[in-house]
Amino acid sequence: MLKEGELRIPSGCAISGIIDRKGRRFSGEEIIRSISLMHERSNGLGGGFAAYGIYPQYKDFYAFHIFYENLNIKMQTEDFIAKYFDIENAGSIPTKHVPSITNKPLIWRYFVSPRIHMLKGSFISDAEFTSRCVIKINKDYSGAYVFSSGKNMGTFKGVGYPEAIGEFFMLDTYKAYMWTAHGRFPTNTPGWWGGAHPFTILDWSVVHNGEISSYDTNKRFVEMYGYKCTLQTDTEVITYLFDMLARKFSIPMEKVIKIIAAPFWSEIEKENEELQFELKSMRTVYASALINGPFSIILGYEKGMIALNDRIKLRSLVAATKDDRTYVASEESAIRIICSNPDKIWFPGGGDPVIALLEEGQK
Amino acid sequence: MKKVYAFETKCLGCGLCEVYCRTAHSKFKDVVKAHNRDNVISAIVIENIFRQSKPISYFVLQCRHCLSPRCVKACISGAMHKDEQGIVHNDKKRCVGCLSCVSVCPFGAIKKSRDCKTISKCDLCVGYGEPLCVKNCPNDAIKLLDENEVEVALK
Amino acid sequence: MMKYLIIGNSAAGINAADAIRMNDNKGNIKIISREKFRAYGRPLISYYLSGKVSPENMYYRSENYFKSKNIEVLLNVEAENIDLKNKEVATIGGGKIAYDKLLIATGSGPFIPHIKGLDMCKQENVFTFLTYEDAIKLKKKITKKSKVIVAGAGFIGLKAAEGLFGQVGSITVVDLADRVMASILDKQSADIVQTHMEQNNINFKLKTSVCEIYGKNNVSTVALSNNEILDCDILVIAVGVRPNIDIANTINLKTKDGIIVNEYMQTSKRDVYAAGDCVESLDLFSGDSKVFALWSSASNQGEVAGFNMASVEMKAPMVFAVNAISFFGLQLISAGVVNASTSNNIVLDLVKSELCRLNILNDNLVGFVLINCEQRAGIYTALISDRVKLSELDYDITSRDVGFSVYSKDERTKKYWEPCKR
Amino acid sequence: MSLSFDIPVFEVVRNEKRCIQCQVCVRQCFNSVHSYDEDDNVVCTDDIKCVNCHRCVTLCPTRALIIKKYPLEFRENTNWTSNAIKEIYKQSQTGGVLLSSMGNPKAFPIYWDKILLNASQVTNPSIDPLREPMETKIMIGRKPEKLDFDVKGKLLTEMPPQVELSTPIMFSAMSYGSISRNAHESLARAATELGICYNTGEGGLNRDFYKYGKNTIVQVASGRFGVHKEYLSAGIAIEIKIGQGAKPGIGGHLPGKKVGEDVSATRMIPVGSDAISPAPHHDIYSIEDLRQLIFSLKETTSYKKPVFVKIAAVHNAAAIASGIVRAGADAIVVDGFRGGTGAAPTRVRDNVGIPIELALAAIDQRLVEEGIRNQASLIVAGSIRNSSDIVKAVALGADAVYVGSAAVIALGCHMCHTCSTGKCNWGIATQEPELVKRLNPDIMYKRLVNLVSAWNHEIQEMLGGMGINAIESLRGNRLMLRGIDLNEKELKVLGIKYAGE
Repeated sequence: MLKEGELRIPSGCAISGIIDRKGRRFSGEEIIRSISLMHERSNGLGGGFAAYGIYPQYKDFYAFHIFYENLNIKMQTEDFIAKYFDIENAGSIPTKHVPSITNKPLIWRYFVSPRIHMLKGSFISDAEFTSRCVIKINKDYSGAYVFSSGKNMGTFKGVGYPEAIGEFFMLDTYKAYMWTAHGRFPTNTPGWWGGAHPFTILDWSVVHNGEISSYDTNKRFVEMYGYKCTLQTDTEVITYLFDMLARKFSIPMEKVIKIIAAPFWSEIEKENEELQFELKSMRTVYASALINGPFSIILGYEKGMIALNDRIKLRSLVAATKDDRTYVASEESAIRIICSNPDKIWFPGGGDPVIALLEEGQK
Repeated sequence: MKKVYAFETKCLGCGLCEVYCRTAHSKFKDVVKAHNRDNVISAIVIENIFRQSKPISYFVLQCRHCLSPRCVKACISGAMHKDEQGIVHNDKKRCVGCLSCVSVCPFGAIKKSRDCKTISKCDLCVGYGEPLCVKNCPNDAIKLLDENEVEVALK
Repeated sequence: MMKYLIIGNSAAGINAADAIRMNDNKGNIKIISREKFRAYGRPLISYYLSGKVSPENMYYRSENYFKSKNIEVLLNVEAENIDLKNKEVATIGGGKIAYDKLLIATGSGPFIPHIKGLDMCKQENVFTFLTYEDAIKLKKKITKKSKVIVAGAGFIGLKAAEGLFGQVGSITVVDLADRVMASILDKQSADIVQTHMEQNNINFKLKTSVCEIYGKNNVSTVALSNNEILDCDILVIAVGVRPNIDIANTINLKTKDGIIVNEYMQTSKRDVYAAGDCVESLDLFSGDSKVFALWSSASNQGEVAGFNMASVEMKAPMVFAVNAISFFGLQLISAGVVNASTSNNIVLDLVKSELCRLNILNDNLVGFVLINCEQRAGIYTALISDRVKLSELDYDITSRDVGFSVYSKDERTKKYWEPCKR
Repeated sequence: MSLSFDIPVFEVVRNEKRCIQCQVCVRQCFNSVHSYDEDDNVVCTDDIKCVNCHRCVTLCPTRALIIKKYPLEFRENTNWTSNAIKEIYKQSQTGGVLLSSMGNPKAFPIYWDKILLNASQVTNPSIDPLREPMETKIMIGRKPEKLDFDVKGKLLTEMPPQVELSTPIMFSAMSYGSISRNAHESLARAATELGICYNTGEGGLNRDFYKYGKNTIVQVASGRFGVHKEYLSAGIAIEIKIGQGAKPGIGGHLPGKKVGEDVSATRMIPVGSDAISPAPHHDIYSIEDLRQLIFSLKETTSYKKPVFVKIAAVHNAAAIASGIVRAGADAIVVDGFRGGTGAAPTRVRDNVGIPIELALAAIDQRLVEEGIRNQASLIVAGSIRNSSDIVKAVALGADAVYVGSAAVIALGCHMCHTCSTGKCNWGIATQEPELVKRLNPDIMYKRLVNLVSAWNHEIQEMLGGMGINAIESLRGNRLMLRGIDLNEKELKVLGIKYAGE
């Protein structure tokens, strides 16, 4: 059977996210409770979490989380990493035995920074350099897979129900100001750890529920700009799109949203001339970045969290606020179980983002 | 009043209007029978417009239903008459085929019947709905228009 | 409310009544007729004679037509004289009918030549052929063996001959002229007509005339001026018509052969109009005033008179003869000048008895004769009546069969599209 | 030559029982196949003149006519087919190059028919275009590498000119001269009503049609007929025609007899003179020359008009296309070997060029690999027959398609392949006033509108089925395609998987 990345597998999902906009950190216990409530939305073939603010002591290093299939590939990959990065710290990620979790790969963590001389003479940023290296490993080092590469954040995922994955990685011991989670319902998969969600590149993480119908169009587009969609998953390409548009092209996030869930032409025509021209230009130039088909996503990045539905809201998404916290989830109950009395709860419209960012100076 | 108008720039001279005119006015409603078993003739004249003996254009001509029809004045039997709506009719029962109407029609739009006992002219297919020449013209060259539509068409 | 009185119940009178009603839907309109029949198509009498038209189809208007138009028709009423001062018409029998506007549309009657031995009052087998009554009487009298002499090879004489065909023993048409219908046909055309009629057993004695009639109460033989003696069971006198102007003479209207009218059909007396066969009209070509006995021009004049009587000004067009006739399936249309020395264009096909003769004078078509090729005759007629300059047409009318396409594109478009008032 | 070996190709069968001698066929056949015999009151036929255009059959009011293949056979021979023999008869009689019209009729594979589309089931919903918005609008033109915004979020990048199409369909280049004025008018009016574009072809643009400029693409071809500053500015875009799918490497020839006064004025050549377009542009012998022409045209029109470059689909089309993008074209047009023509040498039409499906896939792939696919639009042409062809083309990577043959078929073309004779009985490929009249633009433009609207509906249905509500999300979305009856190599070139994979 082909594994994730060798074929494209459609899947349904549950997603959930919590952020404390003041930057106060809290353990993974709440997010596990939230995602586990939506047990029926996943089928045990994938679960995962992204946590922001968990490595304050290493906040200036890129934290690589890597799955290895064997020691041999681990050695090869580490050679590569050592060549291009200074490794501040390395070790296996602590896990706990959970009966339902089987077939686990080697799971390693490295805190690294790009070697300065490698950057010299090239006009690329350290982030771009790091991103290229991550893509290279994932593309060329068969059996190794970097599944998290941001700073002061980490992704934890695997094959299993999300609550089991959370227990396996002992997420109750981590403290983050923002958590996102994903429970997966693939229709057909051998269950490869790398294929679980969230998908991340640098500090961009995406959890996604849906099956986008524009996948190949989006993929071909990002691949023109140096990305390589090794997983063939929606989440991967969505993450790359955000990374490319927001980081690489420096497009303001609110514009990125208007590209990814572009307004209909008929709506654009209702706007004033200047805005019309801007929206038209964005749709024209980034036509291939429009994500089509059903999706609800939670994008996490250093600044916070953005939840977004497709233009005609073909997937459920609920949002709520309580004090300094913002919650988003596939189902209202998944919010209420951890926040029984929100200040506000609403159903974002298709293409209307829920933007919950850290308040100024809280990073 | 609505009349049939033919557009010279559109007319192909194909003759289908005549075929359907004959059929409309035959006791047989089938095209083949109307032609092979009935000697009714069409009320349409198709003219060629020549340039150096080559037809370059065509137009069809039907009774114009004049305001003051000469044919009615000339009719010796009272068969030709103008009705309340302004449609000029020929009452075949009373027509004797003397061709007085033919002799004065300035459009040459009245034809004698094959047996010379009566004449044939456009009755706007009153009673058949849309005139069949209009309905069957393959190029929309024939139209049923009222005065206002004529104004529009001429612009 | 206006009182309109019309003397005469044929083409001119009825068209006048229609025109009055079109313009005055309240006025009182009366038509008086000395005939006992409802208005009928006078030229239909030969069709009646032959049996091609049944009595019920003789009528020019349907039975309830006049009622529906609120026009009163008085049959068997003959005007005797007119009181111009009191605006009254006295009728035979002592009636008086008041009018505000009077139309004299008395038509024409037969011209009876002086023939030795002719006594129309006594001789029961001598007929004229102008009225329905004439036709009914004639039809009653004929037998399968009758030897019929028709005096006059004009329109009426020939139609009478055709009407009698097949119902009598023999028919002989006598005329002083060298050809049939001399007034409207040239020799060549006349010969085609004559030949065609001869093929249908009509005999012709031309360049001669009936000069004596034998038989007191019944004509038995006639003598021709060429000394021929012919047996005769029926004699039809059809040598011509003349306007009925007796009533006009009672009030001293200006007359010549017919009543003189202006282009509004007004006579020399106030509020008295005249129209139809009883008036003189202006000849389109010569401008001369003369009598035209033409159904369509009577209708036209009646209409013009009607308009003017109803105080809507309208002018009568100048007149030229247009005749459409058929004999035994030979279709003939003749118009305008056919005999004058004009430039003629003749297309002749003797096998099919087809003839197309166009008489062109200067740049105008002035007359034509069409035999068996009359389909677009009206276009020629229009070229004559509109005095169209032939050089301005799209093609030479002598070069091919004429069509509406003869007009230049602009002219054609104008005629076709402009709300047509012709 | 006294003896002709000509054999009728078609047989006209007249049902005498149904023929009413109305002579509609006689009057309508410009090839004089039908004639009326007055003596016997019958309508006769001369089979050898029949081109099977169906005009008579269509207009016959009693359905008395059928056109059949002429039953005369040669002895069976799979190598020396009757066509091969007849062509030799013809060439040995005339000594000339064989000419043909319309597109390549040979039995080469039609890849559109070997590609199948996807639809959503369960895991994601299909979208009902009757209930939900379904966008088919696209923008043709050069796209900047990226958009820049200032700190306040205001757009800084200047946008190159774009052609906005309500649906990704345009009418192919067909010159006034090769097609009639009425055909041209129908295309122009339909394009205007539909919010798409038609293309002047290389015959210039009659001033009467300048009013349709917003929906007109003006072509500049090797003959440069009718090209002047006003013309270039009259349309919404300019197309440089390098090649044509039906006759790659060959110029064009409009016979003098088709150059009447109007055509002459429009083309700026004398009445009655042959209009010969050279095989190459004599100012383009290489890619850098093309760049110069592109930029002279842009200069002339103040950089307000996108410049398209049209090439025939030939073996190394991908590399050429890459060069064209780099030369500054706003859009590349690729015309496949089945593309139609008014007249082309038969051998060229039938043997030169490659299928558009393969060329398109190769070009799109190449441009993606080079990272320049988003810079220019890609338009394909060459026998797009229906809406599913369009959907497949877009999924293979096209931005839009040109339809030529389909458009003329909508106008009444019955594919008799005799455009070059100028005797088109349907008033399309002719300049005979009597024939031109037969194409009534009032009727025919509506047929074009109907066709494109119908296709647009079908495109929307198929998009919805795939769970897509904007056509740009289909472009290059080859995952939506699967091949059938294709070998490994073909699948590889097309960049698609086999059905079931």
